[in-house]
Amino acid sequence: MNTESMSLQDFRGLLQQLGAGAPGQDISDEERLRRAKNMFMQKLNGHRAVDLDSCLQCGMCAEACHFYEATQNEKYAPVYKFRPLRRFYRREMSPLRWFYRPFTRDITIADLKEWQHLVYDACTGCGRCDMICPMGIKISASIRVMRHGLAAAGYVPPEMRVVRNEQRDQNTLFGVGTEQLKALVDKLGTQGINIPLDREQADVMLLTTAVEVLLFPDAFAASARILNQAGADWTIRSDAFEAANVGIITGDDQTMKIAVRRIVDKAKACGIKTVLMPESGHAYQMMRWDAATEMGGPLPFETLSMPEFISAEIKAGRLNLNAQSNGASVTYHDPCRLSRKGGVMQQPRDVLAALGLDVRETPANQRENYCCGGGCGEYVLESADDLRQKAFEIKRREFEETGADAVVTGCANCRINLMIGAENSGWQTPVTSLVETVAANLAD
Amino acid sequence: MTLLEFASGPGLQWALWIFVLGVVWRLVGALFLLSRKDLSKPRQYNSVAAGFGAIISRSAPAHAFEKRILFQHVTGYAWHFALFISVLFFAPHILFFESVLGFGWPHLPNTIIMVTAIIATAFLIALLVRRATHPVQRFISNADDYISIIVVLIPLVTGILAFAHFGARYETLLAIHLLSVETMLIWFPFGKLMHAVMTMPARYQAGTAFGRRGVKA
Amino acid sequence: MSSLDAIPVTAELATGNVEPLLHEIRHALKRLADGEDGTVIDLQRLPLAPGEDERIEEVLGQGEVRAEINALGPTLVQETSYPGVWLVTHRNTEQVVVARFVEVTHIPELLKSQQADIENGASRLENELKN
Amino acid sequence: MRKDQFLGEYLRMQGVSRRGFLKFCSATASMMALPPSAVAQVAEALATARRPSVIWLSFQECTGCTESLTRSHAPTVESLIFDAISLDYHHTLQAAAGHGAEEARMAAMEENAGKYLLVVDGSIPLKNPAFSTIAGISNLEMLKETAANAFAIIAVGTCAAFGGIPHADPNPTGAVAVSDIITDKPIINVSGCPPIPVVITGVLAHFLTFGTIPELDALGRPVAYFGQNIHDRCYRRPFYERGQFAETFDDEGARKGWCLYKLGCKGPTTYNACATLKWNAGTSFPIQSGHGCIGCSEPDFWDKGGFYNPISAGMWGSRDALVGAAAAGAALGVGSALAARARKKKAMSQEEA
Repeated sequence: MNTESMSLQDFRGLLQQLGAGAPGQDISDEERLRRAKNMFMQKLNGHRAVDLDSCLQCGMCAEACHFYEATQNEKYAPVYKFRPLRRFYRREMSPLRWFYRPFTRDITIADLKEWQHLVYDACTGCGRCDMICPMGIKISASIRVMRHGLAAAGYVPPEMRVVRNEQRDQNTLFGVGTEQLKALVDKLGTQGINIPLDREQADVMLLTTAVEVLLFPDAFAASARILNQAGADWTIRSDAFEAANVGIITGDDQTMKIAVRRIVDKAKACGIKTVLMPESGHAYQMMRWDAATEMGGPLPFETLSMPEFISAEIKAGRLNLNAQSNGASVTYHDPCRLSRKGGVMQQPRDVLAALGLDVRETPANQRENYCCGGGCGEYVLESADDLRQKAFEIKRREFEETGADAVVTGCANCRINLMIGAENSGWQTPVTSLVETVAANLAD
Repeated sequence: MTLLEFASGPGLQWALWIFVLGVVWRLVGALFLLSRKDLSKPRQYNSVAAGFGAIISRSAPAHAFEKRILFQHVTGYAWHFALFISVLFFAPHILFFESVLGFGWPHLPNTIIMVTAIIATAFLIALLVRRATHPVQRFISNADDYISIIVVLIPLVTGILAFAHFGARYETLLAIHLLSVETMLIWFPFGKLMHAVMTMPARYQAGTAFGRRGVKA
Repeated sequence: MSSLDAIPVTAELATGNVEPLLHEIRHALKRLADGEDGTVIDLQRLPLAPGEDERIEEVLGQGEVRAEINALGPTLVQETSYPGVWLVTHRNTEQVVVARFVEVTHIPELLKSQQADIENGASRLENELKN
Repeated sequence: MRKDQFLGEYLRMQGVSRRGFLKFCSATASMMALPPSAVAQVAEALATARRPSVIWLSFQECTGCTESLTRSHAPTVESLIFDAISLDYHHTLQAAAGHGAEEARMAAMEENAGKYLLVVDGSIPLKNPAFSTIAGISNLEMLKETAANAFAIIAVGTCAAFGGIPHADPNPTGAVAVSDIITDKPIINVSGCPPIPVVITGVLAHFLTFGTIPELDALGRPVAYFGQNIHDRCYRRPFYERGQFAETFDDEGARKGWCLYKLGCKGPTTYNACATLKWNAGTSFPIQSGHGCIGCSEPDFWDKGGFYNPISAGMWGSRDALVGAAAAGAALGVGSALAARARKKKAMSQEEA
């Protein structure tokens, strides 16, 4: 099946236009600095304090970072990416702040400008460094606080700023809103794919993303077909379908909460038992692990990623699959937010194995997998193009080691990024999605 | 009051007071900043097992990282191991601990301690050189990193000299050795030597955070 | 057997000073053989464990000459089994050892009659014969 | 012996042969820790040495030092040294008593002004002059008076050298050392409780031989005897290196003569010649007889944390103080965290406003 969609070329064109539309910001330097510090103060807590106080400065984290490995630029050592936060902590929040203050330089506007590159362009928040740290420090969590501080100070890169404002103010992403989803649902309906749009009550609520609607409608269609065959009582709401959350990506709590609340409120209203996340790593992290805390209480539904859902349905015998016997091989790229940050590592492998595919592992896999190189919205940043391409070479090397026929992943962000990398370097191996692979093998 | 009397009397007392006060202050102060409770529904896990599991598992790097950090990993272990042997199993040290803790334990022959102390010193110097030359380490290092190495290096060197009766009279060397240990104790809570205390809570919290997501920390 | 004797105290000791001392003696003897000056070693300046004194004597052994000087207490001058190596032990009138030397020489100075004593003896003999 | 007589001449008159004299010189050189090659030099110097006057004052002391000296190996070669000096005043040894004794002291001081040696044993009480007097004269007064015209002072024993046991905490008499009072004369500290007799005579022999005072260490002690610590010269040192220690006074290690470090031996910090010269005519010394060195030749040896506490044990204060420090740390930690959290709360409300 091949639903007509925007080409990758066109999508890349769209990304290149993004930054130009960024609104200007009229904030004084003092105010920016005040806001950044204020945000640091809000975000620093016991966990971060223990992390910041236990760092050995051993620099091993650099060895886990794809950007450092690709460039050998010491500035990309993960530990360095939250240096201003550490300085702020030492001066303002540390138990021994009275001692550190005289020896610790205050953060400046120049620091914020410098770190914009380090935490947006040169960090995808993949958390691979978290896995190498001998102290168990969650480096990516501190870098995330850096993004929060910079976002508060108005240092979100222009492309991201545009997309964030769009989600916050218009409830659309890349121009995709209710109408666009409805149009796609209609189109898929003509292809015989029944999508129960906007039901008032259901057990399962499927979410999708603007990127799927625009670029990967097949993935959306695949999810629908899988749900239908599993016989799920499901729906997708045209007023609350967007799983992507630019708030969490940029470090903007206001946008993050607006976007999450839309879904949570709707799920509650519709008596939803399971919110099914599309192939989007950060969206899964948001809904599965962060939403309850951000919303201030446990959620009345469970959140599942597609691999978890499909794996469970296969086990329950509700999915009828044509297991392949031609010995085709694939390698699975673990999206960071699904794997080491989400705990979904075995399920996609089980699913691929159930399809009869020869699943090959890259040398670094699962919790130690290399980042696609453009996660956490980083792929929209033009300023990071070179960096991303260098990091892609690591992925390419890893994939080639496996000799697999195709790369399968469970995150549209990873998929786009790998596709762009492949296109730029003329790499031919196809990059596809897990749900599409499953749907292609559904026995009708 | 001689130097040795100062070093083994009031000097030691003050150093210990500052050490204990500072360590507890910094540890409690950091933990008591508290964090929001994670309200997400955890995967099936045992938080205590996950926490202590990480304390152990983080002692060795994950497979994919092994080769890239081999030097640091090996030297780090060799250095700490040699240091602990030298500190904990040298008969005069045990007598010191016994006087503080009220109990002692068996010691190793001095010749072995001499070897481990020299190994520890050599590795620490190697690590110091690496810090000063490796692009990443040199770039991220600040005064604390160097001070912390130096304040540990000096007790090692003075300890070896005192043992060998080399360079000055024994009681002078012993006093300098004690004073250098006291300097280390005083610096401990302020610098990154604190990692010795923070390792446990840091790894524990990583263990539980990953554990609730069903990921091995 | 008294209670003190019941405590078995063994001396399995070695300061490690015996070997170097014997080598020092060897070197000194070599020099003497080569026609150079003799050497005197003060044994009381060396820390020795109980039994090591005896060990030195044992190694050096007994030679051909053994002389006793009676002046301010007895002094034993003894050639060891290595000619040229002498053991000189000075005791006071209470028989307590006051000094102990290894002399590497042709003949210890003290064995020779001293010029002053010879002169004194000559005059005494003269006086004796006069009377 | 007349005071203007040479020592060599005196000995010859006593029937001592030249050979005997040479033996005496050998023993003296050995006693002075001089190399055997120096015997000729010693012989020459001693032969023409004149008999010095010595005044011996005893203050707050136990007479142990005098006992040590006089009971050593008399009559011996050392006794000749004493024969060779004119001991003009020593209230334990002299025959004269009362006013006669004091007159002898005054006479000797006058006759030998600037040339006599002053030997002192015992410390001097400063709190109250009446704590220790001789013939109604306070120790302080007598010391000042006698030291004024002395050539040099030999402080015999740890009391005279460093204050010793009377000086031990809480020092009820305000006892001080000779060097705390006399600052304008050369003082040779022959410390030890008591000092090794040979060391006392060795210093006298040195003065007799060379007419000078020997080389001294930082504490005013003759380097020849106090230059090395007991530990470095101890025959049990190899056990220390091997880590073989007696744990108690009746265990296997003690029987085997292992190192006494753990039982509080102060050998490593004590400078004296016990390990080589030994005691009781070279028979033994404390470590050899199974007890650790108590460090008696060092200042304040009585107050160094106990004879049976190992040197490396620190005086770390009380457990309570450490618990107190921990409690204070916890309080400060909670306080600083509370303050930080209050600021954090303020920051949050600011943002909402």
